[in-house]
Order: sequence, then structure tokens, then C-alpha cells
Amino acid sequence: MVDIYVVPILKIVVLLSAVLLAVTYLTLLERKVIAWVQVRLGPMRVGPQGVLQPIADAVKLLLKEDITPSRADKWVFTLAPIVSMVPALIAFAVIPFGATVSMFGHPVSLYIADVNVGLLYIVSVTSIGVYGIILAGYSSNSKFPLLAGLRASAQLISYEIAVTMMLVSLVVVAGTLSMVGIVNAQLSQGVWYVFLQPVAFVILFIGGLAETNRAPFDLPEAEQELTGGFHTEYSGMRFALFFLAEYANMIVVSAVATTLFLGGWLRPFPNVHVLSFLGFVPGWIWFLLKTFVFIYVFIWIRATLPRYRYDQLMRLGWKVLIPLGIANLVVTAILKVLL
Amino acid sequence: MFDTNELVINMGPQHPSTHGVLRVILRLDGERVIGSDVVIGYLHRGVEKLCEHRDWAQIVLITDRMDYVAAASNNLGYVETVEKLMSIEVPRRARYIRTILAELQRIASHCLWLGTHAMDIGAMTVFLYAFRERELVLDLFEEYCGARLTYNAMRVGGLPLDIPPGWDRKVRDFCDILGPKVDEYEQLLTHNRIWLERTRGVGVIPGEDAVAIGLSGPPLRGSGIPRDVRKDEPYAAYAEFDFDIPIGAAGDTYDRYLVRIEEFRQSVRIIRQALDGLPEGPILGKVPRLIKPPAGETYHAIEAPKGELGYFIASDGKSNTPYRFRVRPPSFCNLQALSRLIKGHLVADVVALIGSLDIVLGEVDR
Amino acid sequence: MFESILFYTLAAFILGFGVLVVTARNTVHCVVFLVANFLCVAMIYVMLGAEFLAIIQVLVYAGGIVVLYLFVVMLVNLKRGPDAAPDRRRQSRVGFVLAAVMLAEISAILVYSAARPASAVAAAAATPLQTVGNTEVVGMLLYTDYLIPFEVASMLLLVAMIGAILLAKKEI
Amino acid sequence: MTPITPYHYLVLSAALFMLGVIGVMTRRNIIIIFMSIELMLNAVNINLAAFSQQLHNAVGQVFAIFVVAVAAAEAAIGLGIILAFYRNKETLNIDEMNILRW
Repeated sequence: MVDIYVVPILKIVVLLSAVLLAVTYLTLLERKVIAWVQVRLGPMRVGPQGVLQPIADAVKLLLKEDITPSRADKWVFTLAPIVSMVPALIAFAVIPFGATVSMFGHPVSLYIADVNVGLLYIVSVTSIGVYGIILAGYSSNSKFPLLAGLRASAQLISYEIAVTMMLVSLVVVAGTLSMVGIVNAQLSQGVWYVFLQPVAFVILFIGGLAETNRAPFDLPEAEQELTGGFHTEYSGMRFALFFLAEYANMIVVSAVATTLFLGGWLRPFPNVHVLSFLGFVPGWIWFLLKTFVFIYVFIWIRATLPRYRYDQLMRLGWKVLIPLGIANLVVTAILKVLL
Repeated sequence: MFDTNELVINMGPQHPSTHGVLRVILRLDGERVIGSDVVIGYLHRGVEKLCEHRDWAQIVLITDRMDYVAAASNNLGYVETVEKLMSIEVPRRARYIRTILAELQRIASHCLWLGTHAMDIGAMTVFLYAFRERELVLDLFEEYCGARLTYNAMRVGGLPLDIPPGWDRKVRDFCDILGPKVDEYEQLLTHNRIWLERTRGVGVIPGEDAVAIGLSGPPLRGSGIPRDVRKDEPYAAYAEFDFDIPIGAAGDTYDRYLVRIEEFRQSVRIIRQALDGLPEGPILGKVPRLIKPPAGETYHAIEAPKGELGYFIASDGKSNTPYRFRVRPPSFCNLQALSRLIKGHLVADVVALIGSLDIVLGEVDR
Repeated sequence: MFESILFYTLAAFILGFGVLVVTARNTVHCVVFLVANFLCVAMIYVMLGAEFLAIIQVLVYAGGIVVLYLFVVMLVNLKRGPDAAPDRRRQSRVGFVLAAVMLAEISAILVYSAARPASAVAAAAATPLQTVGNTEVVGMLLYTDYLIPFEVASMLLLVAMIGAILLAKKEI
Repeated sequence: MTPITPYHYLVLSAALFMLGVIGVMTRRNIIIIFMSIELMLNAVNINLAAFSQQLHNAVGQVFAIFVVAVAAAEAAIGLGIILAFYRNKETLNIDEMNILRW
């Protein structure tokens, strides 16, 4: 009874609160990092070095008037932020944060579920998230959000194919769809897959940027073109949900990339015994470190690069990434058969 | 995108990328612009009529409010026109300082343009970098005349005050700082693939069309026409300096960008020469106590940061206000090209093109 | 017990969302209900031990096909909403007849199943229980026994893609 | 409470299928008719999956995947036709789709 119900529920509660906290502080991290890139200080007023800023923001957004435009489709308008937030959160269910550890004398696995279609689960769950944007674009009954919704759906279709193609070639190498299985495969093969599948890694990263609507692919919310895109008409807590969903998605993509390509909770160079002293650092710390590196790069890119144009993004997706992905898949499959 | 309907979208007057209160009504086919109406006038204050009811010295102050990011250039254009009308000889030192101020103003204006233009295309860091340098220029202006935006820095016949001690040293330091900073902007943008894709071939306007529309300044030079009032009809002290007029080849957004970036460097060059040869002497010429030009009319143009800024002033010789006051603002004339430029481009290009024309609505609407 | 509760809840949701899809006035609402319906159906698949099918349901149906629907609905809704004009010749009465037929069918199945215990059918199961993961089995079948249908399906998708492009393009 | 048997799934599937049929028969908006057809396909898939579990044979699931593939093709072509039609006649009403060419 305890093992079936209590432990998973505890894990879910712990994970959800950790994720929500991380997401909140990610907003501060992003503001700070971008500020440092831009020779500014970032938030400094709330708490020492501005560490309480996310709380102030949350309170502000909660207290703000929650406006629903009078001609909006109220029902869908309320649903949209929820739809974009929930998939981002439930995707965490299959992400392994570490190997099994011993806690209070019980072995506890640092993931909620290890389903044998874990990778596909993440892909499918994230593909649901785009409904939030599309529905928000439609229900606002405003033209800029509508354009954003159309952009989002077109963008999703162009990138999901390339990313899925990459995942397939990764699965060919790993021989399993389970997230835990993929990390274990990297352990047994003694190499991070980023070295075996560099093309896949790059494409997955670009696709990840596009799927999370981060710069330079933040077209659906392009502030300078569409005045904020799909969340133009949103305010208060519902806007905050969109905002948090974006950051939660960022963490999901970073965590997935870490699991698939950087060996998850494994220490660097798991096959080099000279480095085995690195094993004193617990696996989940390695995992969080690697994930953090990804998130940092996401923010860094946002501070550096201009934005792609809609048609250029589609061209990149269809004419570059998808052919590259197919070629990579074919080469991987051939090598797999030959070796 | 499918083209089931035509979508009319109202961009502005409240929109983050229309640089003030420009309103563009776009007719879209998917995201492609098939037609547009540019609506101006939201910032109309009747500057020209206002000037016809102020005496000649007070008008300097009103000209500040037209192109409010390049107030010194507006001042310069006005005072030179009145000087031409009254045939006043301006002391050489005053002309040199005016040149320095005008070029500093050009740098400040271009900084603002670069920042907002890059921001429109999504490069947010360049915005803050450019504003950092603009801040330095504003500090220099503040030290010279006490104001940071609306300087009221010139008088008919010369200047109200001489440069403060040590100011020239600071301007020199600024010139040393700016060069590497411009290289930094270029590192971030000039060879950035995304920047190239976003600007190359976007909003092409050939040279003869640019002339026909009446473009001036960087948009004209970007199309390959080497027209610059500073060279063609030298004013202030420009005839005494050595500088180049950068021109573009294709006439697209990227060329206009490169032209302005090069103008940063040319401005620094001019300022350095002016500081090196800064003559001693008075800063105010022989001006009557009451400025009252003789009856007559004149047109005089200068090269403002945004293009040819012309003043047409008619005096009846009797009253102490202008009889007719008319401005040819570069932003207004350049904005005429917008409708034509954005046709056939995407929504994202519209903001890039508004940025590349470098308009200031205070000047467009007056 | 748990399975029963889950099944009846899901069944209620599926049918409820189904009714809403069929009756909702606003087309976008219909699409939203359809997505909800599909997600519940995916859970039914999980209950039936078909995880791969469940994922495909979410990924392809809910995440792909219905996005396409939404896309089209948004495109054609730009100018005016769904027609609100009264029915002219629609056989709405046929709908009720069909509903009655369905009721009859369901009650027939119920009566029949009550008459014949389920274990009789269960005993008819021929092949032994699968032990390996569901995905592997499905993949194995798809790429060995059903390779030709699989290729035919991919050709069908290719043809559909080309056809859709031809239909949607204004001039070729 | 009785355990869940394949009959339960069959009843669910039949009910869902009938809902789809009712939608096709009664609605006039062609997009909603398409969605009703998707409902019917889902009902079929539930059947296939239920039998697959019942017979401990994954073939049913394979067929369900084919159904999904066909549904994707159908949606692509069908929506393409709808768009083309809408562009010409500015309506989604199926009653007005009564000419075969124009």
C-alpha cells in the first residue's frame, strides 16, 4: 500500500513543488543573466540582490485585475493558460533525476514512473502544450493573438517532425524508449550520446528552442511584431500561467536533452576510471548541473540573437532540419546494422 | 499560409515597434502585406504655425521639439537659415563647435536608431549597448548646455556659451571609446546570419526610385546615391574637414544599416578634426539686439542625422515673427517610402523597415 | 474495483465529450471537446494494455490531426462564425431514430452478455500472454507480418500530403 | 461491481460510434461532420484494442495504428478540400455543397 500509493504521491508532491519553485526562480535567473549580458544589474530592490523578486512578481500578478476581453470566448480564454501549463508539468513524470538512492532505509527511485514508452510520452505530452497558444490566440478575439496562434501551429508542425526524427535515431542507438533505459544504455556503452549523435544533439537543441518558443524562434509571442502575440490580451494570474509554462517547458527540454545526450545522472566520462573520484557527487546533482547548463545557454541565446522571420523558420525546419534528420537516421540505422 | 481571407490589422498608434505614434493599417494575406495605409498626425502640435507667432529668438526652443532625439541638428538648421536671411557672419569658433555638436548629435541619434532597430528585429542586447553610448553623448550635452534632450543650444549668430573647460578633452575620450564600441555592435550584428537573413533583400529601393520618392539621408545613400548636404552644400564648418560619404549598393535594409554604422565612424573623424583645429575667438557674431530679418525668403538645408532637414522661412521685414515658417523634415519625407517598401513583405519585415527608415514622429507630425 | 471506477469514469467522460462534440454550437469548442475526448480514449488504451497505441493517439491524433482541424477552423472563422441559420432539409429526426437504435443495441448487448458469461469468451483466447513490452510487439508485427500494409499506409500518407498541397495552393 | 469485460468496451465503443453517426447525420458544418467521423474511427479503435487485449494478440493494435494513419490522410485531404471549397463559396454548410464542379 505504502509503496503503491504513498511513495508516488509524495514524490509527485515534492517534484511539483520543486518544479514550481524552480520555474519561479528561473524568471529571476533569466532577468539576472540577461542583465549581466547587457551590463546592467537586473532586479536589485526586493531582498538582497533581488532574490525575493519572483515572490513580489507572483504577489503582484495574483493581485492584479484579471481582465477578460468582453468579446473573448470566455470559456476557451480561461482554458488556454491551463492547457499550456499542465502538459509542461506532467512531462516531468518520466524524467529520471537520478538513480535509485537509499532514503530512510528504503530504496527510492528518483523518478515518478519508468514507462517503457517514456520518450514518446514526453513527445506526445509536449505536443499537447501548443493547444494553449493556439486556443489563446483564437479566444482572445484579437488579431495579433490570432496571427500568433497561426504561427504557433505552423511552427509546431515544422519542428516536431525534425525533433521526433532525432529521437528515433537516438532510440536506434539506445535500443529502448524508456528514459531510465536510455541513461543505463549510455552507462553500459560507456559514452554520452552527444558524442555518438552530435547532429541529433544540435537539431534537438534547435528544435527545443523552437518548441519552447524561445528566442530566436519566439515568433508566437514576438513582442515587437505581434505586441506579445498570444498573451496580448491576458493579464494577472492567467498571464503568469503562460509565463510559467514557458519556463517549465524550458526545464523539460533541458532535462530531456540532458537525459538523452549528456548521460542524465551519470558523471562525466562514465567509462574513464581515472575520473571515478567524481562519483562522490550524487547523481542528481550532476543531472541538475547539466540541466542548468542547458537553461543557461537558452538564456544566453535569447540575449544574443535577433529573431528569425516566420518564413525563414519554416524554411529552416522543412528544408534543413528534416532532411538532415532523415539523413542522420538513415546513417545511424546503417551503422547500427553494420557494427 | 493559406490565403482564405484578407486580414486588416491595425498596427499602432500604440504598438511597441512603430517608434511613437505611427499608425500603419496593414492588409494582410496570411502574413504577407498586400497593402497598407500609413496614418500620421497623432503627434501634431502645429509647430510651423506656432513658430509664426513667436519672435525669432524663441523659435530655437520650439525646434528642439521636432526631432527630439536630435535637437541640436534642428537648432543648427534654424539658426543657419536665419543667419542666411540676415547675412550674418558666424565666427569660426562657433561654427566649429556647432559642427562638433551636430556630429555628437548624429552619433546620439544613430545610437538610438541602432538600438531600436536591432530591438525590433529581436536583438535586445544591442539596444542597451547602444543606449549606453548614447548616455555618454547626453552627458556631454548636459555639461555643455545643461539639458539632456531639448538643448536650445544655439543662437542666431553663434552660440549662447563657450565650451566649458576640459570639455574638449572629454569629447576626445568619448571618441576613443566609441570606435571599439561600434566594432562591438558590428560583431553582434553585421555578420550574424539571422541579422543578414532578416535585413538582406528586405525593402529594396533602387537609387532612382529613392530620388523620385524624395528620400534623403541614410536611406538615400543606402541606395547608392552619394547625396549629402554636408558635402554638396557645405554649411557650418564642414567644408574644412575631410570625411567620406558611405553609400550602399543594393538599397536594402542591410545597406541602410551599414551606411549608418559607417557614419558613426565618419562622425568621430569629423569631431576629431574639429577638436584638433578648434580656433580661438568669439562665439557670437555681430547680431542686432532685436532680431528682425529684412523682407525676403530663403530655404536652407542641413544634413540632420535622419536626412536633409530644410527650413523655408519668409520674413516680411516688419513684424518680429516669421511671415511663413515651413520645415522639410527628413523623417516625414522618408516615411513616404514606407507604404511602398513594405508591400509584399511579411509582418515581421514591417517593423524592420519602419526601423530602417529611422523616423521620429515628433518630426513627422510637427 | 479500481479498474471499474476508472473505466466508468473514463466512459462517462468519453461519451460526455462525444455528446458535446456533436452538439456544441461553436466549432472551436467542438475541437476542444474532441481533444479531451481523444485524451480520455488514450487512457482507455492504457487500461487495455496498449501503451504504444495510447501514445500514438495523443501524438498523432490529439497533437497532430486536431491541430490541423483547429488551424482550418481558425482560418475559415476569420470572417464569420458557423452558420446559425435554421435547418432546411437536415434529417435531425434521423438522429433521434439512430439514438433509439443505439439504445436498443446497447440493451441487446447487455442482455446477451448477461445471458452468456464473459469467461466463455476469455477462454477462447488462443495465443499466449505477451511478456515483452507492448511497443516491441507492435513494432515487430508492423515490420514483419504487416510490412506491406505498412508501406501502403506510408504511400497513402505521401499521396495525401501531395494532394493536400495541391488543394491548398492557389496556383501551381 | 462486476469486473470490466470486453463487453463493457464494446458498449462504450458502440455508443461512441453512434454519437459519431448522429453527428454526421444532424450537423451541417462540414468540419464538425469530419470531427464526428473521427469519433467513429476512435470507436473502432477502442474495439480493436479491446479485442487485442482479449485475444492477447497485438494485431488489433497494429490495425488501430493503420486506422490512425488513414485518419491522418483523410484529415489532410478533407481539410484541403474544405479550404478550397470555402475559398470558392464562402460557406461551410454541407447542404450547399451540391455541385461536383465549377
